[in-house]
Amino acid sequence: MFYREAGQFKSTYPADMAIFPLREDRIGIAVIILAAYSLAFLGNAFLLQAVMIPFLVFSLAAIGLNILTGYAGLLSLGTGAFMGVGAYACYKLMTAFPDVNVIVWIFVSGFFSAAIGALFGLPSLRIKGFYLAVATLAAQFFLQWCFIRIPWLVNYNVSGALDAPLRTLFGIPVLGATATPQTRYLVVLTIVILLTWVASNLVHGRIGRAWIAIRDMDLAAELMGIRPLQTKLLAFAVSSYYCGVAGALLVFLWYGGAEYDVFNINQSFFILFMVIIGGLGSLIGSFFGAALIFILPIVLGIVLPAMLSPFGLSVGADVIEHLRFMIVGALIIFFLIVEPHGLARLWQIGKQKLLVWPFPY
Amino acid sequence: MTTAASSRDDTFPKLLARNALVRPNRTAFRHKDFGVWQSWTWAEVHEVVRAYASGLQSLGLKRGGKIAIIGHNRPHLYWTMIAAQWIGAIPVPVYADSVADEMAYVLAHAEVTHAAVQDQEQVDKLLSVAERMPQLGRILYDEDRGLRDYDHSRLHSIRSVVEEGRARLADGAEREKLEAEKQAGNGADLAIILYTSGTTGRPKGVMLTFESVIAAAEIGCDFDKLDETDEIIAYLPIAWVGDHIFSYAQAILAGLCVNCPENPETIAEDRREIGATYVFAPPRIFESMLTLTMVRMEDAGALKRRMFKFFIDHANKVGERILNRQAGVGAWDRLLWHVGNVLVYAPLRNRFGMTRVKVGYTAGEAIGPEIFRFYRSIGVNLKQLYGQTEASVYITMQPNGEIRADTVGRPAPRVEIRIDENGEVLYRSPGVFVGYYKDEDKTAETKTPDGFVRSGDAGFFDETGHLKIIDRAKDVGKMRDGSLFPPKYIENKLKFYPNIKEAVCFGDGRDFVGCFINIDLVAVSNWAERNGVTYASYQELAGHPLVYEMIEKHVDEVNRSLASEPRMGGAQIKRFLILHKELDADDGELTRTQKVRRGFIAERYDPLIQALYNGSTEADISTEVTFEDGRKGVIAARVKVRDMKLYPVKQAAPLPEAAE
Amino acid sequence: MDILYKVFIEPFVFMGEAPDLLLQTLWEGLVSGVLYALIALGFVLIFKASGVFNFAQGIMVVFSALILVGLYEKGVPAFLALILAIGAMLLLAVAVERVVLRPLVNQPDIILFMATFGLTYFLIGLGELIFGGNPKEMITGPLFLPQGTTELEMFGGLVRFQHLDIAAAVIASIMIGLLAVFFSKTRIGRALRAVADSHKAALSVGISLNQIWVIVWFAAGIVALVAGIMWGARSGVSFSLQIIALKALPVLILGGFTSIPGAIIGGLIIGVGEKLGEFYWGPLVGGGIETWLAYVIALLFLLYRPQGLFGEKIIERI
Amino acid sequence: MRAPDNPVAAKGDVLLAVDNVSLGFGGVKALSDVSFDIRRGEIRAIIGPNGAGKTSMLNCINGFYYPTEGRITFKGVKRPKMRPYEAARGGIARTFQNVALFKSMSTLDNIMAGRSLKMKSNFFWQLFRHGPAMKEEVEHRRVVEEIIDFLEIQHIRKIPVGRLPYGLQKRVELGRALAMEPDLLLLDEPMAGMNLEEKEDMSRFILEVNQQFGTTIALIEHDMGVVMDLSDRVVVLEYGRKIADGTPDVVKSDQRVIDAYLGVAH
Repeated sequence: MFYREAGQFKSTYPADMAIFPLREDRIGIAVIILAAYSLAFLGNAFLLQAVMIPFLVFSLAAIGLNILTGYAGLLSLGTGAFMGVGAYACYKLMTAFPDVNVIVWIFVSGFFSAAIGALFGLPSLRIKGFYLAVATLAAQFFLQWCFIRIPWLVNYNVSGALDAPLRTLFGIPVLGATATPQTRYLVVLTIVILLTWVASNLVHGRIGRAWIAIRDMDLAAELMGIRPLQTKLLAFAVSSYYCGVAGALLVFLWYGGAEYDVFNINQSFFILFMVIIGGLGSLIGSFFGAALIFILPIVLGIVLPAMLSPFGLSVGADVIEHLRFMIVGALIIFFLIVEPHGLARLWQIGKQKLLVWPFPY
Repeated sequence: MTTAASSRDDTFPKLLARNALVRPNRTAFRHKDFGVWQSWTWAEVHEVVRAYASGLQSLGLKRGGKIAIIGHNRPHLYWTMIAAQWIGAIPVPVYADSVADEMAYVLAHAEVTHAAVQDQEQVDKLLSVAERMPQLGRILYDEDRGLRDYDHSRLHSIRSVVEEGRARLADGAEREKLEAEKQAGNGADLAIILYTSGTTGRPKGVMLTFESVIAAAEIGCDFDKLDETDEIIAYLPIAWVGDHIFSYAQAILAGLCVNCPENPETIAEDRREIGATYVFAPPRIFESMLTLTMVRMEDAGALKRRMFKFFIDHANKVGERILNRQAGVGAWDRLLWHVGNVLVYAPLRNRFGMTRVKVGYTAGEAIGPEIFRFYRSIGVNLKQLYGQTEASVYITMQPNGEIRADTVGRPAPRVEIRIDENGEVLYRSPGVFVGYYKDEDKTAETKTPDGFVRSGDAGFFDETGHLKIIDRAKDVGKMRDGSLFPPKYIENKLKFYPNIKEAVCFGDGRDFVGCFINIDLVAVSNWAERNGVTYASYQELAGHPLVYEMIEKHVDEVNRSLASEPRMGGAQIKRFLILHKELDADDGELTRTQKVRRGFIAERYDPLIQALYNGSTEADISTEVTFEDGRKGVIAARVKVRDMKLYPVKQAAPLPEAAE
Repeated sequence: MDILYKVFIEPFVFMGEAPDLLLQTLWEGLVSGVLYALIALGFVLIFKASGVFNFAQGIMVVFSALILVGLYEKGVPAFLALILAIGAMLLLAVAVERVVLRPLVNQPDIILFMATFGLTYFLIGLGELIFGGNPKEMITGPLFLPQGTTELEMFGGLVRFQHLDIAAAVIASIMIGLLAVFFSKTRIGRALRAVADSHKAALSVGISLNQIWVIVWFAAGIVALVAGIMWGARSGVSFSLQIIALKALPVLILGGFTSIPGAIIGGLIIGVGEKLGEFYWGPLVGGGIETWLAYVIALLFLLYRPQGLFGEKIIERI
Repeated sequence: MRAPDNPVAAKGDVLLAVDNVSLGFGGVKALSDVSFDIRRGEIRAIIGPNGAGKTSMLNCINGFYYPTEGRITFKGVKRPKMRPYEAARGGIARTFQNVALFKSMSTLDNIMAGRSLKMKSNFFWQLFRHGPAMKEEVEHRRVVEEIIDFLEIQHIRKIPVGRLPYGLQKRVELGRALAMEPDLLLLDEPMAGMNLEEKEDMSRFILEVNQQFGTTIALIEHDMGVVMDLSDRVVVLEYGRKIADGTPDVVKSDQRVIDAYLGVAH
């Protein structure tokens, strides 16, 4: 309906291969980014701290997993652990070299999880599907065990937990107790936008095609000269990089400190839900999935008591918690039935509808 | 106005040189090739064409020589025209889909010595009939695909010819010589020979001078204020005069940009991508777009369908008046139209690729009034025009604010029209042709001594001074009482009803008009379903009393409209019947292009004709038919005849003689 | 050198020096292996018959045990509670078939897999909502599960055999035997095997696919209940059992997703390997390796034999 | 599209030789003692009844299977055991009996994926999709567009191949194989399931590929008319053994072939 693609012709290949070839889409993206930045100044601390920051962090992790599972077709249940590697690496780096800006270390910490991810990706050459998923569980449990058992990782901190020391960017605290939600939000937002742009570049280029080729028809891909091991390992590495950065952001810019337990297997499942519900093989879907899976329980936490209280039902926090589990579980099934390709597909259909409006197809 | 050619720029090569000077960096041509729109600026085109002209010279093309141009709309084929004109040669575009035999006739008749063609397919065609065209020497081709292993002693790729020309032009003297060649041309020279695909007989070569083509182009450009910011998509045959005027003459004159689609299968998409500002399409394209729209909307959800219907109905009510900037549209209606514009009209225009359309034309055949109105009501400035090859297109046009579905408009600027006693339209304008190539007799037949051209069409001016074309002049018969009988005119009126697929009228030399009607199975069966009419076969449906009733209403409306028109009232339909079978090309009742063969039908269904005119209420008929698998069989039926009420004829208005 | 000695020599020396401890470890490994095998069997049943990788199998173990214990705590007699728990499993099977499987038929495997995730969450929420989140004690006496310990003097030491473990091993073995008989001797069992090969074949036996799904999910539910009782009796009924249930995954990998003997042998290997690893090598790295050792064993094994112990060799065709 | 490194050398120069190749799966013998050669620039057909081992033969040639006995010599070098992608790097491309396209990708991306071998820009630039990465992308897009033009599939350029009719999918698959600019092109039943018109188009494309680019082609096809028209030489397999080898005319009149194949199937 809003599209006026008539007259938007392309006379060069770069223009034709642009990620958003239509003007309307470019405007839309610009508006969304602008709105996201202005939220830093309009939204209150609760919104930024409890909703937006975690939403962005999870989106980033979901993009990471989506690269692996959605684009390259490799199922992983070790996301939580790869996030943990990033967080621990970041902690070690910034405490060992406190003079280097923490933003640098956040980006660098991703490389550590990329390396670990690639290592655990090695079996993917020989094993596929659910077998591979179980293999990644090995990574999950082994790494989690490392987080507990290697006190060096937390600088022999007696509590065994990670904490966020005070770190500044341009003199403004971005880490530690004095960093405002607003600052942290802006940092997270910028990092997420940047990395999303990079991910979109990757998946739209030679590498993305190789991933999708391996996913869609691995034998044919190999017979066309795409090297399966390299391609899959690269997917593991890139995916883990994103998860690692997300892990670092999660601990230091959201929680402000955490124990090993945040990187447990439930975190892995949580991210996997986001990817599936959001849509496999779609970057925008990762955001949708994160929004739904993360924000939904928050909303339910607010809505459920309000809904139940008029009936005089006992609404202890635990009951709410249990109901939330049930509803999230049921919704996952519901979404899978209604749209197995995820929210991204709905979004795509919606966009297509607008494009061909008023025609139905 | 920039479009007016100065006295010096009286040929296209000169105009091209002017464009290269005045607007060197504006895009002149685009061609979707290899996935993107390759573009050339006027300066680039000028450079290529100049080199090409020189290359053509080196291949022996001389002043006065002829070069055939065969293929779809490709920049290089258009450039061949200018390059040839540059050195005083005459381009002869030929329909790309003609069979080798037709091509051989045209090329031999035009005595072409060179041919520039699109691809291997055309090369093969030419080579297959080479012995019939002894003068044809060189063949140039645009796409080298598949031609690698051909004997290249007389084959050249256009690009290599351009290269050759470039090499020659490195020499300053050669450049000057070529410049002199360009200057040697003048407006009175023959610019082009366009062969009309005559419905009968061999094609005739219409000779047009630069003066006439440029004059015609000016008429169009000035009328719709075209300029260099306009975009046109060139997809109609380059051998057709319309394309030559719109995509060639006007493009060069106004400096607008010509866009060539990728291939015939991608036209719809390419049209949308470009979003042309100046479009031309025959009625069938508008018709099929509308049909597709309606069919697709059938599949839309109920709510959307209702909304669509509501706004389309609203547009029907006020859209045209809003487009025409007429007064008398209420504020509420206006607001509603603008809401509809956001929800329906603008998106629709976008899907049609008409978002940026400044003016669109349809011509060639009559367009259904409701189709025409539909496009105008959703805000597409669609107009009709009446033109002919012999006039370099323009005879009548519709000025803004006077656009109606049922007329072809007023005489175009600088065109004089008169109508002779048989109703035939004659015209005179600066755009008229010199004559038919090598056919003095035909020329004399068509052109009157005082310079008027017989259009071959019958028509009349209505009370507002707009011309209405009713039929080919030779097809317009006279009834026994002397009143005109224009069969196609009546048939078209009938066929505008979706329920009527074909109509065949009789009346020449008879007392009254009788008519066979073919129902449209899709539309009528749809109607039957909605109205609970059950039927087992086409035959049963066609003979159903309710169907007769419905068709009777349509015929009655046609009669009423005929009665209200000058000189048409005598041709009201007195009796009609609905045929029990569909007219079919396989049975020889239609031509392969789906035109009715009136004579054949009259013979074949003689018993029915008898019944129409002897007053009986029904008649038996059995006809041999060919089934789809080729088997033959006989179907028999009893067909009913209906009598119609005739309306009193309105007094004919005095004919306005040659307006302007 | 020292580390090599500690890894490759010392544990074996220790084994030789104290065979009683070795036997004790082996026995404990065997028992948990049997229980792993039982949980894995649940997976295999469902995967074989419907191609669904049922992630909820673990939670079904907890959920069924919770119902049993929860009902008992509310005063329902033990055996009635047992029957009701079985009934609940049947209900669950029917519900899953109607609400989850039927609408998702013909979807890619990963979608069905994810749906069982949803099911997991739903069951966790439901279980906790009804019975609360606190760990519970499994009823043993009223179900005639033996208590106590027999200590046998062997190899110069005492080896302890808990009666409950013996019972667990016996019951699990009986259960496995029953399933084997069910699969090979009964009409439904044969249909189930047929469905694994071809859905059409199953239809020709005269059982609809939907019925088969209900049956396998019910069977898997009963297997889960038995596993829940046994495991619950050993370490209490709580949702942390779910993690233990995940151990069935490496078992599956070892045994192959579709092989019943594979599940049994895989279970034993994992169970024993894990206990031996923890006891003899665990201290070298600070202990706690039980959480991941099974997966690593499975992973290393997979690299050698990607189709599992009993899986058929995959010949890739194009 | 550029011609491969060795354009039409005289037909007769052996590009690939199969010597006494046998292939077995467990107890089943798919091929036994098959020998033939493929010469540069020719169109070589491999025919035979169902289960004759034709596809197995192709699979051996492009490294998907390794012969249990015998050897395959490609470009004068004995083929070691190799991964299929190495065979691809060596200049062998193929299409598949049951179209093996990347379903979710567009026609354009599928053929672009066929250029993977030739794309070298480094990871760093890929991150930004600018500079050398974009330059390379454009360069290869140009080649791919030539293939699209060649195969006359402009109108489906941006449509996901999963939505295309079968005949067009086959054409896209040919395009993807061509994108590799192979020395040897293996076509596994390129015309299976096509109507007459599609078959004619496909035959034309195969011939043009062979003539324009000098690509050597080995094809499996069931339509005898097509095989006889297209190929320079034909090898006939039955139950994994070679029963005839020669020009179409020779093969057509071979009694064993008539008995084994033509007589039964047609």
